[in-house]
Amino acid sequence: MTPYVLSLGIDLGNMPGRRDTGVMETTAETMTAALLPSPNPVQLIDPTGAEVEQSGTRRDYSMPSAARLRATWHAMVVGRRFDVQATALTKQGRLAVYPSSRGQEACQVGATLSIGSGDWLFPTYRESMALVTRGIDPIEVLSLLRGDSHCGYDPIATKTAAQCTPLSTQLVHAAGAAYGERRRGTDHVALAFIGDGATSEGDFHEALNFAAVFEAPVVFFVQNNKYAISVPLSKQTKAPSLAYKGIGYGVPSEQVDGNDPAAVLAVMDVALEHCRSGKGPFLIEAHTYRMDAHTNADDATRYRSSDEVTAWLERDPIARVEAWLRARGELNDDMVAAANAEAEARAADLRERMNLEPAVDPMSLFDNVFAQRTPQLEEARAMVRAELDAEVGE
Amino acid sequence: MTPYVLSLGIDLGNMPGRRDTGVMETTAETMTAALLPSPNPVQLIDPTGAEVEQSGTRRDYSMPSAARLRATWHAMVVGRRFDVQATALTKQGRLAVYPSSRGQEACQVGATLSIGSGDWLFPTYRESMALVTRGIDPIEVLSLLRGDSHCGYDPIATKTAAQCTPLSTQLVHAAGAAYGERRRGTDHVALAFIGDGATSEGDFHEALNFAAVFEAPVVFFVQNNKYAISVPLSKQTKAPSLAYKGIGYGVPSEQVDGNDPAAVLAVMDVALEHCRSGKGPFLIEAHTYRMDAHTNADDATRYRSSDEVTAWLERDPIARVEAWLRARGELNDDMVAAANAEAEARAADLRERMNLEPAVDPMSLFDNVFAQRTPQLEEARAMVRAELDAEVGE
Amino acid sequence: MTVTMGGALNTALRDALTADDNVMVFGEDVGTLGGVFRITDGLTEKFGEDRCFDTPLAEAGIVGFAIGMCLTGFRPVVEMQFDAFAYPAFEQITSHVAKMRNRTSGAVGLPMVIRVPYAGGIGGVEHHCDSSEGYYAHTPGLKVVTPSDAADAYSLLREAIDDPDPVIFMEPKALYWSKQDIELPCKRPAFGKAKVRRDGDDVTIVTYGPSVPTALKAAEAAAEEGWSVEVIDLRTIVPFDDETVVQSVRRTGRCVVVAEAQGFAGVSGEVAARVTERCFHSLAAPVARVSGLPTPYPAPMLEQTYLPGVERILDAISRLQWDDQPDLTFAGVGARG
Amino acid sequence: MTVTMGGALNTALRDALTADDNVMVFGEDVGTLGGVFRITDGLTEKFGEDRCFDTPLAEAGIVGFAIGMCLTGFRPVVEMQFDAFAYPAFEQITSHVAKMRNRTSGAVGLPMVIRVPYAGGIGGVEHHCDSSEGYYAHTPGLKVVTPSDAADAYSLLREAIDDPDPVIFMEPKALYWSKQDIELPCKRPAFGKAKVRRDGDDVTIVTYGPSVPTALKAAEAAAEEGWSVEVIDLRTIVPFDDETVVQSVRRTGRCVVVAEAQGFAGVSGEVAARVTERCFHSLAAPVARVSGLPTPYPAPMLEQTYLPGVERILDAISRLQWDDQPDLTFAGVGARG
Ligand SMILES: Cc1ncc(C[n+]2csc(CCOP(=O)(O)OP(=O)(O)O)c2C)c(N)n1
Ligand SMILES: Cc1ncc(C[n+]2csc(CCOP(=O)(O)OP(=O)(O)O)c2C)c(N)n1
Ligand SMILES: [Mg+2]
Ligand SMILES: [Mg+2]
Repeated sequence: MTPYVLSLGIDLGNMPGRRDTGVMETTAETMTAALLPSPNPVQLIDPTGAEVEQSGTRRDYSMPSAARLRATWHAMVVGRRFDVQATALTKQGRLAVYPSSRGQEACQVGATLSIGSGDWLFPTYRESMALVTRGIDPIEVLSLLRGDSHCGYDPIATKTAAQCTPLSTQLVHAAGAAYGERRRGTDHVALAFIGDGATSEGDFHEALNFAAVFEAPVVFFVQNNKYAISVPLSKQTKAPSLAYKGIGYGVPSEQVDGNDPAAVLAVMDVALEHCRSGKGPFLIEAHTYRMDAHTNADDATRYRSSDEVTAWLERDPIARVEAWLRARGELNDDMVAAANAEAEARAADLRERMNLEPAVDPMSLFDNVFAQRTPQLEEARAMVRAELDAEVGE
Repeated sequence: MTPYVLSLGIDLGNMPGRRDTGVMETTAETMTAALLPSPNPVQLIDPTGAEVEQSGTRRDYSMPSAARLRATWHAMVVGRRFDVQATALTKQGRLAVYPSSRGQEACQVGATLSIGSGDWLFPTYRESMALVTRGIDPIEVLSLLRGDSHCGYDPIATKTAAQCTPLSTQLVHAAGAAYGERRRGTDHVALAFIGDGATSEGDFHEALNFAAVFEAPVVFFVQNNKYAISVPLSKQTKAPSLAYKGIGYGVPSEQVDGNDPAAVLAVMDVALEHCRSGKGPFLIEAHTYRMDAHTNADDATRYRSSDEVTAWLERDPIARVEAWLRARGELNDDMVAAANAEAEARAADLRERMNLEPAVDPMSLFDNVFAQRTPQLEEARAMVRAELDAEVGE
Repeated sequence: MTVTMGGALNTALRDALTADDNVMVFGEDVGTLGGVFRITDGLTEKFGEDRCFDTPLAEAGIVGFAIGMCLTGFRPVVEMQFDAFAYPAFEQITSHVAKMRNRTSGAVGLPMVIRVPYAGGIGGVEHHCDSSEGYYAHTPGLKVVTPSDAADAYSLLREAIDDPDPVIFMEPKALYWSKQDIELPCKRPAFGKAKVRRDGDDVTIVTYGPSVPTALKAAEAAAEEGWSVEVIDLRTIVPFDDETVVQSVRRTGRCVVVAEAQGFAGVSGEVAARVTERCFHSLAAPVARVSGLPTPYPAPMLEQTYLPGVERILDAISRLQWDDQPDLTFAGVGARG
Repeated sequence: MTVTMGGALNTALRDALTADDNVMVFGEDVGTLGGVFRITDGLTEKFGEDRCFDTPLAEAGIVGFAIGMCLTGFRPVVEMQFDAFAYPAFEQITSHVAKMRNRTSGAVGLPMVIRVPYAGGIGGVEHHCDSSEGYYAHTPGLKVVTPSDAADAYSLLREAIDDPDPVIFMEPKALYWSKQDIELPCKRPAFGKAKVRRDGDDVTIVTYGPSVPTALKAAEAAAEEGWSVEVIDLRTIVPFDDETVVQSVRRTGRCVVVAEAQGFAGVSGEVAARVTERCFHSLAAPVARVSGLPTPYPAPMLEQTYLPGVERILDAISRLQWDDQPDLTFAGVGARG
């Protein structure tokens, strides 16, 4: 590993010419350069669509190809339309609840498109858009939030864990799965999403430490959208920024403009390269903003001003790539119209399919508690069976 | 607070002349200078007793007065003798178990002597020596380990929490108590001890974050004695050193030679000054070594070499201050003899008192579950009462 | 005055904050937002950020911090946002909150309240509907309280805050919006006193929290079938009111325990066991249990099947060997799980 | 061959590591040291650091990491160093380990074992002696297993590791050094089968884990007083063997449940409730419970008073209404707590 871990070693002898504190001494520069994030968030395209000259970042980040940016733009357009559709479905009572990720498209789409189908994804409840981007059927993505099952897709087949509600618990799973991949000899990584608020949970700490100690290839991707429900980041932490948490685990870290898709892709590339080359985990903090309330059930006007929200409209992740692509002749009105049409068609398809009542079998309650039902489950099952039969009989 | 927290703020407008990432930008230098530890452990007196010229530390540390060092030396002599006596008592079956802190005298004594009686102390099972230094009757200190009660002293009267076994849980209590003091308007702080291994627990993370967010005056004092039972630090973390965890919470941190009593006092002074002036918590990592096994029940030869232990003998915290004091005419043979005699007398007194069987009343089982016994407790109590009466009757 | 349970809890917190400067309310989103269920609505506005405040998102931190504050004389009232989100604090609760007075031989009491919105019936997604009272009730050193109407909510919460010991205050979230006509402040019987919510002669239903309204509905329906059902609301699980329960069952001779939590090794088993120990010779049939199923709490669309409902309670009553049936067989009624 | 329970567990781990490359053993101090109870002694030496290794000191981390490894086909066997030190992992255990198969509609099984040395009787200081089986038994989705001799320890641990579902493997630490003459490998009845450890006609004692030897001693002593006592060792709490227990109690007509854990709302209440539900008309007296006291586990010098011992069991037997006593009163026997 890199030289900074040396300072942990127990020095058994006295080396001539230096102080003896029982600790192998090293220089601050080596450590901080390897681990600390850039002092300011990495940004490649600014809100107006202009390219940003790079200086002062701790690593080199390069502009993704126009083709890749276009593909990302396309997925963001589709993703946002999906998100808006899902919010609408809550109003029609077709979804129990929906946590929107509008405004976070660069993170959800950019990070997800950066990994391959052999890699693992560990989403939270907010990552519906990421899951759609990953190619999971939207109707399966929304199962949890519609209320017909806890998870609508197969996590093994999709290499995508069930959307996780207990905050930050999924990060430890990601560490374990990534370590499992390493032990299997693959170069697959795990991409684990987490929100700003959830970084306060103990499991965040334990996950970063386990991943670091076992050199598990995990990209910990913090979507710092500035709020944990109503609690602003300033009440969550006094850290210079969340990316400064990495050094405490010996995990290299970066902060990125989470509304700049180009920067997200570029930083993801560096992180993935780090992970795949066997160097352990990487921590990314993406500065972004949750444009909608926490969920449709939340009333965001209670804790933030509309001015604040409006200001973030100007940092829209889709608009800036669109501007960049157009300026370079990589996008035109026809292509935009086509993308919008596709997004619209997909939304319509989802709407239609969500209008059908899902089939949920009460008897399925007793399946999958264990691989085989215990006598106690059989007993309860028989009771419910009898109840249902009686109902039919009535 | 210090300027580094500014980067958390949500920037509502565009400031002219700088990039817009939605984050207030700042410089790396400001932050790292305020929060990171010195690149190498602070040391004022080296193992031979020579004074160390200071350079490269992030803050200024000054040599404590000779009088203070002599008092510290004295307490360390008494403390070590107590510790050796306690270990001996396990062999005589007078203690159920004893976790020695031999070798960690500079930490246990130095940190404890630095705080006042109005300040709080949060010890673990290993802090017996610290508690004796604090002035708690050794027999009360050993209650937990003798097995007559869970805690032999009054935590409120002594402002010393019960010795804590569930690792790192006490740090959160320290944050709460320190915040309580702040709310009461006092300048009392909390000194919370923790081991290297326990920094891996989630509660460590939550405690540092709570203390930072609520500006609670806690000195988190990590005794990095290189092992968590058998697990060496290299398997515990990949951090450059444990003090690098502070910046992730916005908590200024320092690492210190934990076998140098002068350095421990000097760093404690800076930490206490920081806390008392309302700036929130401070994290200290003291590099030291556990000379004995984890407890008397442990067999350290299973996981470490005697060479390693021997090397640390040369870094003895008592010997080096003694040398420093003698070289300056601040200590002579008579004073050493007197200190040893006092330590011996105290050990003899402890030995004698520990030879008496403690009185433990079985009926006390039912007291202090609640302030008042519930009917269920009364019922159980009546049963045990009847059993005891029957025994007497037999 | 018509008061919801949520409103009564809010008023109780207000009155407690007014009555004692040492009371502090904190937790996730309890400040500016007023809590996701609005139980702390307006408290920060009225009492200031010093008395009611948001914390970082970490439940062990919240509970541990409250413990520390008790050392300096405060009386913290903390909120866990949902039942399953109190589990990160489990070590702090079992190893410290429950044991502190005992392990310090009485020197350190922890006059704190941990409020836990619990149980289901509101169409919540997974991890938002656990009935976790059994974990706490099984832990010596914790008082476990759960109101089923607005008056009890007010009175028990005030008592919990005044209590010198830690109280796990379980709030049935499905009842937050339930209404009652009462005047506040009000004082109801103290901890350890169950309440007979309906008088009856043939069967005693012992229940608590979210299941009380269901049990009352079942009693109503049973009346139409000729059974006179007494309904006892425990109000506090710890301490437990043996006396009220035993007096009733000795008289009726039959008992059904109704609880939403899964049955195995929890509170409903305890009640069945206690009742039997104390009323054996008065019982005409074994105590029946109607509880949640021995499965994780299901997705919203299946919760009606999961929850112990009126039909299932009536069915249990009907099986109480009214005409000398033999022992129940394995496939029969009884605790599932 | 004379084998201690600790030795049998060690052999089971060895044999499992040999039989299946996907088995991995990890936890605090389980590698070089071989565990604080030496249950993993020599495994790292024999199988290498890849198969048996030390982790950072964080129990939620250990359990969560194991969950993740299951996703890639491994079968982790993790050690929690002591009962109370599994509590930091409580959220991972209840919200994920117990629920994963269910919440993924069967797609993700977690073939993992969480080994928990538990209960007291060894003079341990606070937090080292909790009987925590009730928390797990109350959580749907967890199998809860607890051997009481070396042969069962071996056989049940092998079965736990082979099981497709998560198993909480509770090891009575007071029995680690108990000896038995057996040949290993050995195969004992599968999960869900209790064992009659001693035949008897007058009373059935239902017990498990650390209390089995005590119950057998009590049965021996009772024989001298003329009572013929049957002793049933549950072996697995979940799944529960109703059949063996019910058959015995229907025959003997009397039952005492013995468990070291505090009685309130735990496993002993469940057993009493189940037995009564199923054997009501065969019972000559209410099922009695002899359990730990309703207090935190005490300091070592008081543990003999705390623990359910032979005398307390005999006393409970003597109160089983051998000559038609009236109902037990509040001050009488029964579950304390
Ligand atoms: C352990 C736990 N505690 C509390 C909650 C309730 N809760 C759900 S989302 C949320 C806020 C999370 O904020 P953040 O991590 O910033 O993610 P975001 O919702 O902004 O994406 C809270 C408190 C939970 N799900 N899990
Ligand atoms: C939550 C928890 N997990 C495990 C243990 C068991 N245990 C007691 S001491 C110890 C090692 C602690 O190491 P460290 O923090 O370095 O402190 P030291 O003993 O070296 O002073 C362990 C694992 C515990 N007490 N609490
Ligand atoms: Mg957020
Ligand atoms: Mg250590």
